[in-house]
Amino acid sequence: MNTQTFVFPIGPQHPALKEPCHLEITVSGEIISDATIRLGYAHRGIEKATEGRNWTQNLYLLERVCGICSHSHAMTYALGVEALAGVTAPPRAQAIRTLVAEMERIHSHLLWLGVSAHEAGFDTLFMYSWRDREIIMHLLETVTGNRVNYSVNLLGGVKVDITDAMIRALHEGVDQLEARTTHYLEVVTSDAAFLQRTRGIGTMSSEQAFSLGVIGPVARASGLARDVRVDAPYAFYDEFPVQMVTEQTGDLEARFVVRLKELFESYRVIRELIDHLPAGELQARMPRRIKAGETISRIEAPRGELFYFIRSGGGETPERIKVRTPTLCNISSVLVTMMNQHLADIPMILVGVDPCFSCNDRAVAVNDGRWTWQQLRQYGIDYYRRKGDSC
Amino acid sequence: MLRDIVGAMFQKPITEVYPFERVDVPPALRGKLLWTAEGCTGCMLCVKDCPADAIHLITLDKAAKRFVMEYHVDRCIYCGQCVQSCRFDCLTLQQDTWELAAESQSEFAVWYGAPEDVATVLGAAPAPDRGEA
Amino acid sequence: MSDPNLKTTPAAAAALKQAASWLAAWTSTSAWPEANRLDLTLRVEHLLDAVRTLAEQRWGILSAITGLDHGPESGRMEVLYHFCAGAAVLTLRIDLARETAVVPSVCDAIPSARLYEQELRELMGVGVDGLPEAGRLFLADDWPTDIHPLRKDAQMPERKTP
Amino acid sequence: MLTLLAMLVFPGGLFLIANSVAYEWVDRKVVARLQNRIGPRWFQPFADLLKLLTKEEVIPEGAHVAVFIILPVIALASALTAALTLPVAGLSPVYSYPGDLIVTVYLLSLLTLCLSIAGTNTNSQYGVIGAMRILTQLFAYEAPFLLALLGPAFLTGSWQINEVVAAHGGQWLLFAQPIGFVIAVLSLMGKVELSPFDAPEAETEVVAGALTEYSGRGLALFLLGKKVVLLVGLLLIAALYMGGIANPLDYIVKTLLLLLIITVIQALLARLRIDQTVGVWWHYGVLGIFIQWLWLLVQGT
Repeated sequence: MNTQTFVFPIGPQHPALKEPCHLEITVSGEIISDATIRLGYAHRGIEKATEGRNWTQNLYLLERVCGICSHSHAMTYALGVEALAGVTAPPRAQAIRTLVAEMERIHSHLLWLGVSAHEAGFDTLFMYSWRDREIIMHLLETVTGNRVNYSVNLLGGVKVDITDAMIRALHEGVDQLEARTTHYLEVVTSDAAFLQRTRGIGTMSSEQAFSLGVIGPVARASGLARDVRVDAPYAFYDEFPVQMVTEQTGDLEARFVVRLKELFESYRVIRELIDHLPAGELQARMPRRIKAGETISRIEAPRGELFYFIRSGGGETPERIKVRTPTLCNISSVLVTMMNQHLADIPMILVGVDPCFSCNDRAVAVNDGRWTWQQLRQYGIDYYRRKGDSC
Repeated sequence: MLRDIVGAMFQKPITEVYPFERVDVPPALRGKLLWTAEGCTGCMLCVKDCPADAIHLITLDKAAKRFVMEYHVDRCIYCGQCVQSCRFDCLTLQQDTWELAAESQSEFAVWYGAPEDVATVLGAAPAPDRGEA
Repeated sequence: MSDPNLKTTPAAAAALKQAASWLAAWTSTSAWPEANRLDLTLRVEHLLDAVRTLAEQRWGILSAITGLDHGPESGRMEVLYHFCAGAAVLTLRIDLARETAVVPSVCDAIPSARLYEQELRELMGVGVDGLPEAGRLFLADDWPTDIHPLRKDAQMPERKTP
Repeated sequence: MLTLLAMLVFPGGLFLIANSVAYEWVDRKVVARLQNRIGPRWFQPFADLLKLLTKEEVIPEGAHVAVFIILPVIALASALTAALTLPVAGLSPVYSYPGDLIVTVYLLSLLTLCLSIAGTNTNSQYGVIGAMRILTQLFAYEAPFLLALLGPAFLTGSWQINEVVAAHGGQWLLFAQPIGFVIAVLSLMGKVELSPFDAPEAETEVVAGALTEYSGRGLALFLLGKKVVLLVGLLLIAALYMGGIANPLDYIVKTLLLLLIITVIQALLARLRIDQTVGVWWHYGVLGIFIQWLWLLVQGT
């Protein structure tokens, strides 16, 4: 292989990326020697937009920060606003929130399994894991009425109730999923061809993981015990505690194993929750104006700790909402673990942290103006002409 | 993986061939919004809380309870907040009406209310896309 | 000094008190706003010392940096450094004048702060001393350099329609 | 006149094209079924091809225009030419001559060379990396492929395909020379870049590899060329290792059987990194073929 280096662009549009980001990777032959990242392609101005909407509307706006962990965002926000207002949602509502959060984790981890199998060119595993993800998607639709953006939360409670028919469906679905997850865990730890692409690739030692400040399953795969569900139980996790799953090796295989083993915890928690669902109200009364104050709300989203800082000035709209998503913590670790790896491993390493760029970028589309097709086309032509001139 | 592959040869494909075969939708599904004038007091809570600016309530005569609701199917995000906000059960997201694609934007504007009231409103405001109620 | 009404766990309270004792020399005021939370207000020149101490003692992780604009009338803004260790959340509050808001970069002590600081600089318009200018991270390349969207008085540029 | 017809329409030319497109459908359908999906309807590959042919062809700036246009034509033409020496559809070869086995193998490799030149010509990083990988992979499988195909010929003392086939008299050589057969099939997969040897066009890394900048007609011809190479390769292996091809039924059954094997391997394995591909070939492939040849030499003497 030659030693000539050149810069290899990945993104903003690239088949390996399901969402836009831009990586510039310097390679010598097939080995990576440098990498930079540019985010912001999915920046929608959400943090700013929250300041112009009332507390209720923001619930739905923030739910749309991310399509996969939508419930996590809405739940973090709802818990935060309830803390500010001094309202506690009734136990049944908290239990249902926790239930949907765990279902969302299953959905997210299975989705990730498929995507990362696809990045490794293992399309059969991709198809199968997504086939089985349909089970949980169906259950989510049964429980909440939607496949994504479930809008389960209300300020002060939840909208949906769990019926006996749903409990039966959940039991059945979770049993199926558990059997399949056992199988996938076996595949990712024993399939020789796949292990060549995961074992010892993108390794992050626990020391590195600490200094890079990674969180969530990535941190746990490197032996760092960080899980908000365990550290600071919220919603119903103090009643139904989860066991933290950690691995020591810190390579891609460990990230597979951690995420899949977490699924078993989710199945267990879901079963316990639906068997011991507390009876009672679904919503506590919320004031329209939230009294002035500041709060921090943290939960464990599928990708790691989700951090909300909410400040109220006492009015109908928030004064400041700061969203720090898990991807922002984890993404910089990609650039470090990528060094001296093969070009072919970039997609796997990148996807290994389960990046979610729309989570990451959030916040600026302000003026509402519709563009016609002709205008868009003309804009594109002009843009590239300008670009061509400057080159 | 071999087990899966061999098994799949004897399995029906999992793909749903919508629209040729339809699967049942769950009872909790939230579809197109329906507004019934009965009971509406014009408190506007639904309009205030709508995160997508999808509904407008046009008051013709508050005392006589004559309202017209302008609903934008394309803006609606089917979150169900308006249904929760309404204290008089005037709003429902219909479980059975969810195939809402249309070929032009004008078809997405839906007017609810007594026919003569809707006619009044439409006559008064011919522009299809009004900024506010 | 902890409020007895707040349900702070003993472990978190101990961790927070420990951190507070390390930073006592630089702290101007402290408050326990919520369960498991401690806010320490510092002067900007002591920020680096405080962050370095926390990093050296490996007290939790820097979870987020929040910029808080109190509006043009008050002329003040705050930068909050949130450290999380288990259930405990320690917030270092830095009070700044709005027009001359500059904080030192904490990247030397905590390398992962780079993205947070870049976000703070781009969206809040708080200068970060010592952070290399490395292009835009979040905003578009043709976004005006003097508009920081998260400031309360930010005027959004007109969308260019061809 | 008849020969010309045979070359252009049946059994060469058009028939080959239609046949290879149909085989692509079989491949896609079977993979889909193995993955518990429905898969495309029968006309989908034809529709894809027609659509591509009607699309605008964009020539990137900085590329050599003539080379850019001519390469796909050469690739497809060489693949079609390779079929002339083979018993397509169970009929006797259109044009057979001593040493045609070697010529056929090299005509099949022309596609690979065209691809790599096309990749470097387009000035795109993806294309260049793709081309580099194609060539690296070529060096990995080409020698074992040639040796695996020469195995059956070696014992007969002739390098003319139909003589070799006739000399074995319908004997299934894949039982006598299993290693050679396996290596021939795997190298064919490497040649047409099928998973797990699809590193040169791994979409999650290098988009479409050498073909990234190709569109419209050029892309259609290249893709068609790959399909034809796959078909010709299947035919060649079936003729040499599976007891020759005597009639149309033989042709269909034997090539489809081979295609099925390839499809299952494709569905079963994750993509190998390019260094792993090379490693696998030089560790196991070359070693295997040497053992096979050693055995042949012992048998021959």
